[in-house]
Amino acid sequence: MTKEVRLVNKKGIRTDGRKPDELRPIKLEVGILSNADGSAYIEQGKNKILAAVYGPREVHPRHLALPDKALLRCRYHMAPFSVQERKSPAPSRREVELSKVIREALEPAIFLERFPRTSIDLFIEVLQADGGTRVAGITVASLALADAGLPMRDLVAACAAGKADGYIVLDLNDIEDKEGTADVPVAYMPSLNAVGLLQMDGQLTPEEFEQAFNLAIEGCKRIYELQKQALKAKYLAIKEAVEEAEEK
Amino acid sequence: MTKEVRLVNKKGIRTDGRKPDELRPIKLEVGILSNADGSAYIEQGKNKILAAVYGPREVHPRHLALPDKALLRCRYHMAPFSVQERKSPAPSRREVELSKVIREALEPAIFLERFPRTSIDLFIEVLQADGGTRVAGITVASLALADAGLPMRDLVAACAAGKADGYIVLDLNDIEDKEGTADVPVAYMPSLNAVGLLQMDGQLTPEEFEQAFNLAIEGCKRIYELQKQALKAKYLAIKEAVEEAEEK
Amino acid sequence: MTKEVRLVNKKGIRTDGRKPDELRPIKLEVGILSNADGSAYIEQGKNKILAAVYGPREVHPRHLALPDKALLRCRYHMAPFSVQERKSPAPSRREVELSKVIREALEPAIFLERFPRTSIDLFIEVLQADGGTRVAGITVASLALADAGLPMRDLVAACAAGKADGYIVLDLNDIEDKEGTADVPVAYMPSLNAVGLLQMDGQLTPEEFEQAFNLAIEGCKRIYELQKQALKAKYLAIKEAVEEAEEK
Amino acid sequence: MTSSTISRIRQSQIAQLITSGKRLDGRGLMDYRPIQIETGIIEKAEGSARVRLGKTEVMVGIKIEIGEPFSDRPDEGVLTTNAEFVPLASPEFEAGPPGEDSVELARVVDRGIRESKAIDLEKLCIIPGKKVFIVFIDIYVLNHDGNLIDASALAALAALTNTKIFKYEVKDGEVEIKSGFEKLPLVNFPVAVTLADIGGRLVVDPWLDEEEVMNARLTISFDKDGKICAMQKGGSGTLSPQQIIEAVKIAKEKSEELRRLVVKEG
Amino acid sequence: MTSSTISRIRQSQIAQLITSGKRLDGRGLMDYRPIQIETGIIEKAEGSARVRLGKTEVMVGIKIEIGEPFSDRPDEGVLTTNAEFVPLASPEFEAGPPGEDSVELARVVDRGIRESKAIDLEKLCIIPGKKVFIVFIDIYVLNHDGNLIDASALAALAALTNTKIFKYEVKDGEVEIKSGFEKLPLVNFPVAVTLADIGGRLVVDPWLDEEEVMNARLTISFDKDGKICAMQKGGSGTLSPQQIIEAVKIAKEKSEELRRLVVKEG
Amino acid sequence: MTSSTISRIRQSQIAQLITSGKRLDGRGLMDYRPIQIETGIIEKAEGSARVRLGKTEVMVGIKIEIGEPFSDRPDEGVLTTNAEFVPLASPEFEAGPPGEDSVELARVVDRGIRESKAIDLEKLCIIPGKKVFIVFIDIYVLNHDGNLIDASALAALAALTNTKIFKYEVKDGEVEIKSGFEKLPLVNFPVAVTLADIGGRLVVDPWLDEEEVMNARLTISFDKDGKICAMQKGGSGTLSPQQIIEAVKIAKEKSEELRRLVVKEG
Repeated sequence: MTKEVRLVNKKGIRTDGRKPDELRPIKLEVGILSNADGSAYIEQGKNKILAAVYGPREVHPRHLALPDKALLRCRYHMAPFSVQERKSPAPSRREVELSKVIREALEPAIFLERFPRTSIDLFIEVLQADGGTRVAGITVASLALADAGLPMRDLVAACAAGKADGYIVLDLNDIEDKEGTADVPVAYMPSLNAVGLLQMDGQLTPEEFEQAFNLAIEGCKRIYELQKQALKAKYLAIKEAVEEAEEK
Repeated sequence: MTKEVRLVNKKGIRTDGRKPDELRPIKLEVGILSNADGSAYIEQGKNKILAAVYGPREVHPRHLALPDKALLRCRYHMAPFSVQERKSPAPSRREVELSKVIREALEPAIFLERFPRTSIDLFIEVLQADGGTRVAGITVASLALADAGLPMRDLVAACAAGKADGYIVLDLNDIEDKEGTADVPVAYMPSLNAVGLLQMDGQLTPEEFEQAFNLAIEGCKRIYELQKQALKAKYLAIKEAVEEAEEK
Repeated sequence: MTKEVRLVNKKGIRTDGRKPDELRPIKLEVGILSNADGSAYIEQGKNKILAAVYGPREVHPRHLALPDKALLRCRYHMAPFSVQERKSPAPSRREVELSKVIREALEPAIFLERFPRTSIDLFIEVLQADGGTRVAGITVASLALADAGLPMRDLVAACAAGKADGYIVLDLNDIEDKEGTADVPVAYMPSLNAVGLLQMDGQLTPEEFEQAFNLAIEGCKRIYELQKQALKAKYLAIKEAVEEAEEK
Repeated sequence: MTSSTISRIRQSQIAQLITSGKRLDGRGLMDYRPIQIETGIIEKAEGSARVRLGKTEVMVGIKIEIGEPFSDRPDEGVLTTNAEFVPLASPEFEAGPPGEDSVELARVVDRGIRESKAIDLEKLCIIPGKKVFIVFIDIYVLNHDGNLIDASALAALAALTNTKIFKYEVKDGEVEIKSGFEKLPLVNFPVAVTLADIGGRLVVDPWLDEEEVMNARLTISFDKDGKICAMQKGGSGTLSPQQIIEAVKIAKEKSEELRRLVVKEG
Repeated sequence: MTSSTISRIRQSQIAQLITSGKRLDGRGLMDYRPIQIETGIIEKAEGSARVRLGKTEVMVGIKIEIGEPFSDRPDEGVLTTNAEFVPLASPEFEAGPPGEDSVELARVVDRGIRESKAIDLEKLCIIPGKKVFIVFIDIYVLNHDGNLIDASALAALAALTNTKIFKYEVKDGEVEIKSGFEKLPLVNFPVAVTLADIGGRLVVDPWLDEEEVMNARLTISFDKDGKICAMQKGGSGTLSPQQIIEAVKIAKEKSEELRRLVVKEG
Repeated sequence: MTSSTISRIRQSQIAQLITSGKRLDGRGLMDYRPIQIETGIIEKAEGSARVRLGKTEVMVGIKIEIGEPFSDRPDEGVLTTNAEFVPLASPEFEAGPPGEDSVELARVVDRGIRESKAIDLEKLCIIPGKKVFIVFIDIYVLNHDGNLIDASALAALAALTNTKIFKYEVKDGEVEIKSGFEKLPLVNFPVAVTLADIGGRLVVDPWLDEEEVMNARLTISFDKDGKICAMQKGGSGTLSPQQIIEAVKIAKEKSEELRRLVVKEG
């Protein structure tokens, strides 16, 4: 925040042309890796993120197995070339923390108790980072879990809101994340009205926080619709493929 | 030893006002951490050291368990803020060596054969270091082992002696340790007349060594008395607490 | 290759006096370490390399054991003082790769299927490196395996050829390795006509490669004879020792 | 911390009591355990404090060294926060590199200090782009009985209020240490308040047994002006939006109580 | 990769088919799987490419940074190649430091580029002995279905053709970044071709199931002038000298096909 | 080393013999095993030696490099000692980072050299505060049959007597290597003597089987003037004060014998 950067202009338009409450363009694809049990891909702004799920499968090492439910493990990881300055492939403290909070956001969505003594391993790979990778990572991971056929209480949609140049804005991009006043990432299950991830950094009055939080929830709801579309598109494609095959 | 530092003045008085054969002030407390099975705290000069014992308990990983006795493990560790220049929390080679020799000093004091297939885990945390942390660490660890209710052949008392400015001196402080001629740390079980730790660095003739060694043994004996007092004080306090409770 | 270094002179003689198709002097010794189940030592030029074999023995950790054959493990390692600039003792990526290709060169020579659920651990220590340590390492490791009494399909002989100053040369030394045009290390089992290691770096036309490869095979055959002599010498020595013992 | 070290019976007892507005240790739902703060206990550290929160005990030591600034912040000092779960503090802690819980603890405490701009980092610049002060905040957990975040944040703040920096002079591009000390330029006072949802009700300052029962926790850090500077939801359960808004209100009030324990003119 | 994830029956089926000149997936013995190459997909990287070889999918990102040269090569840039087997690519991959397979992959790809002198490293020198460009080639395996070496070498070459370096000026011994970019000085185009011996017969581009059955593999890298610049035998079996000579001939021809996919005037 | 690799019967046999003044391998209680010392065997190292002590075999290589001094000793060279228990030396050794036994070995050998001021470190200063020689002593255990400390200390001393440093010139603050070598400034000759208490009796130079039976060991290093410069008790038993005083007397005498094997004018 050493240099003055103008994030929202006089007309209320952000650096990438969006209005304060507007999401970035989002592209979702489901089932794109052949080895994983479930997989999905998201582009949100310039974020490009892959998620893959293996499991339920045998736990290694075995002593980690839980008697009454599946062990959910999560690795959020950034490719060395995903950011401006090359990132060492070894996990950073930031990646360790995000792996934990992402796992805690997704865990309540899965019926883990149906798969005791197994592990469900979730891998999120950020191929390009553009602000908001943790929430985009949850959005895409949720689709990968669904693609793996895991029974879920709800899809988890995630989105950040925050404050930049005095405006409460939705879905912060890279520069808004770095130069803005505050960032509030949220993960939400709309049909359960339940928040699984909530973090904040920056400075907000309680009133501003409430505004930003409500806007983030609104963003989650919009993303939730996109998630459902993406799953439908995948299953329509499968259905068509099966029908075509049957016709032959 | 690049600069000339005067460690003992013409009147035979050391930098901290002690005579050559005088111990630093020592404060001992037993049973001060609620989670550990046994714990103790020592202040010796500006040394501030905590010791805690967990066990006898199940060994992890299991293949380390011994069929005929308890496995004693020991970790001597310095807090990053315990020394002038911040110490990395990763164990240094010095800490690895000291953990070994401290374990070997304490092992002969415990009836390990009474707890086969278990582990006894001893943790020594140096919160502030002021010369002689390994011996103060043994002194306090011995109390923590006793506080854990482990059956012991004897308490282990430990003390260093050495040479500074031509004098054989007891219980070297930080500057005497660094700028003195020699340091002889000793751990001793008085009622068994047995030495469990002995190291030396510096330069001493065999005659000087004998003097310093005997002085260190003498120091151990004095510390042994303080250890016994500290244990008594603890158990008196418990007794009083119990009696008070009964009176109510 | 920044400086011009003359590797072969006008008379076709190399920096160490050899002709292009000449091996360096080779000294082989078998059975020189008392703890190992098998061991051997090679000097080839200034290379000085020890190999030792432990096994077949119980596998640690146990889950690595194979149900149908022995697990061959191999560690190629350089002593810190073996090269011009001190090498850190931690394994480098080069050492990791060489450990793998050396293992893959030796694996087909051993009847591993006779020792299911065991491990055979092979350690190669380069005490001094002078070009061609991987092939000399295979040559000496093969003797150590034989010395351990392991049943083998054939001895593995290894040798490099390459190109320097336009000549196809055999058994490159350190400077030829670094300043030459190409290096082709080969491991070969003569009686099976089978190549177990083949690598190449540098630049060679397919015709040059064929020449170099054939020369390397020729080198392997000569080294194979030396290996057999070394084993015979060892067993003659044992025989004599036994006979002497019997005479007494 | 995932292993249930307390019995199922005790767990349901804790939860049931809370639904009727009580806690097993006798506290009210909105009460902190007794808090004891000592500062300046490690003379060799530039700053230090020990906080006892019930049986939870945390020490923080501050070390100041001279080092290089980050290339994108050439005229600012560097703040680095580390947490060690030393194994004497709990049967669950193991020696070794920091696990995810201690990384999270360090980062949440760090975030509160950093985002509230508690330390005036520009005043820690010695030679722009070359030499700055590095402030090491080392959190040392000595006994773990729950709510490490609040105890650590409080100990960090207390240690920072107590931190001194050696005086220096720059001569020909070299830094010369002089005798004497100055106070660390501490300009804000962030405090963390953690609430747990147990059986649908919020409680502040969960102790260890409550942490094993809780559904989720939410930590909210407030700065001296009543602004939120950091938040962190933890635990494998969820919170409702209503609970979150309520938690903010409670935490604001509690943060002022806590801050008064460390800073006189809070 | 040592565990047999496919059944014995399938294994012998694969091998038998090959002895009769056929492959389970319908390819001829000398056919590559379909290849798709995309470049420039990671805008934040100086160069990038994704290669799909059948179901095998590899991404390569190139990052360029300023650093110090090696002391024995003071006027050359530095090339460093790394491969990550990220665990989403295969049930066999695990998180953690690179294992021997990924180290081998990185080193074989690196060798092809280095020995063919593909990058004019002298042009990457900024201030001799002090500052040079470091080229990081990061191979990222996204889906492993066999023959990672050829896919990675191809992706690395495609990413390098696509790599730009920021312009700079040296003023008083300091490097100033200027706006605009130049192309990486790429002067050769190495391509790797891998053959496997299955049941005594050579096939190109083995897929994962074939890799489990194969006796050994041989990778041969050719530069644009038809010279061999790297070779690597892999696998726990052996090859005959005759097979090796034959493999060189096949690989030369195949390398030209592959190179044409990336470089127009191959 | 804790696992009993020799049978109980053999153990009691060893101990019983010693109480009657004999040893299983025929030595007297105060006899070392046969010692063989070779120096200069690694031409690429600045110094080297191999010591055979019975079947125990240790190699030491000395490397000299130019580096930075410690900030609190700006005008002294740096000494650094490392020990590798390479797995070919014993079925008990494992590859990986140094364990506590090899750390102890390195540190005890280092202490003898350092405390006797064997190397005149001030002569290894090139440019005060900037550049000094770093002396790497690498202990490489090749066959472990007991008493590694004495064998390693002897090999280190022999290697140091044999060490040469390249000549150099300082021009404009830069170090230029010149042709030719000088001897390392070695001014003292520390030697370590290890005694073991077995069944209450002291023996020198315990071999591996005796180490498994021994109660405790005591290593005493003497410098050339008969001063003690390092001591280290090892093992999980204890020694009596009387034994320690006796051990010092024995070790002094033995140290002179050992020193004569390396240094002529010991």
